[in-house]
Amino acid sequence: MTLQEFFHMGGYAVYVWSSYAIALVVLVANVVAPILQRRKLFVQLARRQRRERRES
Amino acid sequence: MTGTGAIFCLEASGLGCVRDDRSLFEDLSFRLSSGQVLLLEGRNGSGKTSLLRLLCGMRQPDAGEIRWDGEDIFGLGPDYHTHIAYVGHKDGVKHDLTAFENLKLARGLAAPNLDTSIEDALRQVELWGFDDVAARNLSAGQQRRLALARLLVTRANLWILDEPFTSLDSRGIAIVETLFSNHVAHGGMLAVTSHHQVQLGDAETIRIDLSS
Amino acid sequence: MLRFFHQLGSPKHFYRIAGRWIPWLAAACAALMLIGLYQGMVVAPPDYQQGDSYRIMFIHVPSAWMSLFIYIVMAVAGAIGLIWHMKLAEVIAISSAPIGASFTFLALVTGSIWGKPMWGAWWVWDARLTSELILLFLYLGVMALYSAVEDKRTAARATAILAIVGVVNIPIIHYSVEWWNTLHQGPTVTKFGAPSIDLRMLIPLLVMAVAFKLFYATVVLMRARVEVLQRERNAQWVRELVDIS
Amino acid sequence: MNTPSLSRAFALLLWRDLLLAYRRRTEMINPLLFFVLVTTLFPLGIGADPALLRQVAPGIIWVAALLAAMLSLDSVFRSDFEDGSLEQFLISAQPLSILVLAKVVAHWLITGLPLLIVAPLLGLLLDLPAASISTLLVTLALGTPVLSMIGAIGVALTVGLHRGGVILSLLVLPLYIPVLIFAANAVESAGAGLPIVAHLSLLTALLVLSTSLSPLATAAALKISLS
Repeated sequence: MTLQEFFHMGGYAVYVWSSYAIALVVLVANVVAPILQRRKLFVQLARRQRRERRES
Repeated sequence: MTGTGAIFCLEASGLGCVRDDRSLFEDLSFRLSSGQVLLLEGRNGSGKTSLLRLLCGMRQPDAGEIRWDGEDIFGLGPDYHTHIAYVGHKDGVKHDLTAFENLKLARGLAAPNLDTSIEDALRQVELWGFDDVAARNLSAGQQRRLALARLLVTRANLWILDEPFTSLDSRGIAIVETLFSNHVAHGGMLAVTSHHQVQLGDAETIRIDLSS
Repeated sequence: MLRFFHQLGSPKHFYRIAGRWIPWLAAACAALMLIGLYQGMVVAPPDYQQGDSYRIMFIHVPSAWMSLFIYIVMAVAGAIGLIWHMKLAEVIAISSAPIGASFTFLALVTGSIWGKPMWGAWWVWDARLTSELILLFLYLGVMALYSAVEDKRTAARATAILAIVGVVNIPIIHYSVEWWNTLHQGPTVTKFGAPSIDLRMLIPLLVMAVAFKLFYATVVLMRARVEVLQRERNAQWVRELVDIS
Repeated sequence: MNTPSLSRAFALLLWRDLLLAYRRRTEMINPLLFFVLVTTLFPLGIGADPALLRQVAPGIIWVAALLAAMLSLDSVFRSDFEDGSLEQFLISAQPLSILVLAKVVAHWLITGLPLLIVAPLLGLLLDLPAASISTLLVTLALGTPVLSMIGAIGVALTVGLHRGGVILSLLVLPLYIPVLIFAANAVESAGAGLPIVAHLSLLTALLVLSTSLSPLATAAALKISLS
C-alpha cells in the first residue's frame, strides 16, 4: 500500500478525497464558529463594561 | 359582578419579569382579595403591562409565583381563567361582528353571568341601540366601552384592565368608574393600570409603583 | 445526584464544568477519529464491487446517523426545557441545531458524491438521501424560527415545539419516502447501504460513529457556553469573567 | 357553578368564524383562483401533450392544492392576533386546544373544502380519467384537513412575527410531504386501475393523528408566541 496507491484510491481519488475535504471543512467550521462567536461576545461585553465604568 | 359573597384571594410572591433581558421588576409581592383594587402606576415601559399579563397567566414569571386561593395559577389553567376577565390595549373586538354578536361570543367563551343579559350589559355602557351595528362603525370610545361591556357578561371575580380609560370621553369615564365601584362593592377584585386618577370611592386600594 | 443536576442547572456552574470537560472530549474525539480513519482508509480492504469508492462510507454513514441522533437530542432537550423550564436544556437544544444541520448537509453531499461513480448521477432520488434532504429542511426551519423571534427565551420555547412536532413527523416522512421510493424506483432498486460488512470495514465505521458523537458533545458544549454567556451577560459572574479576560 | 359547556364554546367559535368568512365571502374565492391558476401554469410549462399531462396530472393538482391550502393558512390567527381576540382565547374558561380545533375546522370548511368544488374541473383540464377524478376528490377530502391541522401549528409559531409568512412555508411544507405522497399516488394508481385502499387508509391515519395531536401543539405554540 504505497503512498501513491493510497492517494490513487483505486481510481476513485476524486470522489473519496473530495468527500473527505468537504467533511474536513464542515467539521473545522463547526469547531471554529463557537470560538469566533465567543471572542466577538467578549469584545462586545468588554467595550460595554468599559463604557459603563466611564459613565459611573 | 358576583355578589355571591365568596372571598377570593390573588397572591403574588417574589415576582420577577425579564423582557429582552432587561429586568423589569424583581421580588414583587402583594395580596389582593375580594373588594380590593390593585392600582399599578409607573412610567411607560416600567413593566405594567407585563405584570398584568403575568396575572392573566399569559406569561410565565421569570421568578416567583402567583397563587389564586393558594393554588398556582399555571396549575389551574382554565379553572383560574373562569375567575378572571382581561381587557388589554387591544379591545379584542371583532370589527365584522355587531356589538351584540361580540358580547354573545365573549359570554360563550367564559363562565356566563346569568343574571346580566347582553342587553343589560349594553345598557350599562350606554351602547344599547348600537347592538346591531358592526363594531367597525363604532367610534374608538364606543369600541372601548364594548370591550369593557365584556366584563359584565361574564362571572369573573377579578377584572384585569390595562389602561381601561384610553379613548373614553368624560361621560365614558364616569360610566366605567361606576361599573368598577359597583364591581368592587359587590366583592369583585380589580387590577388596573391607568395614568388617569381612578376615583373608586372608598374601595380599598393597593398601590404599586413600578418605576421606583 | 439531585444536587449535581441542580448545580448543573445554574449557568455559572455549567459554564465552569463544561469548560473542564471540553478539552478531554476533544482529545478523545481526535484520537478516535484518527484511529478510525487509519483503519478505514489504510487497513480495510477494497470492496470487490465498489473498489475504494466505498471508503466515503466512513464519513457518510456516521454523519447520517448523527443527523438523526442530534435532531432527537434537540427535541428531547427542547421538551425538557419546555416542561421543567430548565434554561440549560433550552441552551443545549438550540446549540445542537446548527451542528445537526451540518451533519445532515455533510451526509447529503458525501452521499451524492458516493452515488456518482455507482450510478453516474450527482443526485439520486434514493429513499435515504431524500429523507436526509427533508431532514435538512426541518433543521433549517428550526434555525430560521429561532433567528426570527427576537426574545431569545420565547424563541427557544417556540423552536422546542417545532422540534417536537418535527421528531414526531420524522418516522412518518421516512416511511412515506421509503414507500414512494419503492413505487417509483421499480426494478433498479439498488441497495444503497454499505457493502457486505467485512469486520475490517465494520470496526472503523463504528469507531468513526463514536468519534462523531464525541465531536458533537465537544462542539455542543462549546456553543452552549457561548449561549450561556450571551444570556447571562448582565450577571455578575459574566462581568467578572469579561474583566479578567 | 355550572361549568361553561365545552361543546357550546366549540360550536360558538365555529359559528363565529363561518359568519366572519360569510361576511367577507368574496375573499373565499382567492384560494380557489390560486388553485386553478397554478394548475394551468404547469401545462404551459410542460407542454400540452395529453399523455404526458395525464401522467403528471395527479402530482400537479395535489401540489397546487397543497400550496393553495398553505397560502390561506395565514388567515387562521392573523386577524384575531391583530384585534386582540387571540388574547381572549388564551384566557378563556375553555381549554385552548378545543378553541384551536374549532378555528382549524372552520378554516378547513372555508378554504380546504371548496378546493373539492374546483378539483374535477382541473381534472378535466389535465385530461384525468373518471376513476382518477373521483379518487382525487376522496384524497382531497381526507388530505386537506390534515393540511389545515399541521399548518395551524406553523401559523401559531409564526403569528407573532411581522414577516411570519416566509418562514411559515419552510416550517410547514416538509410536514406536508407524507400527505402529498400518499394522495398523489392514490390518484395515479386509481387511474391505472390499481387498488387504492392502502393509500386511503394511510391518509385516514394521518387525518386521525393530526386531528388528535396538532391542536395540542398549536395551543402550546400560541401560548408561547403570545407570551
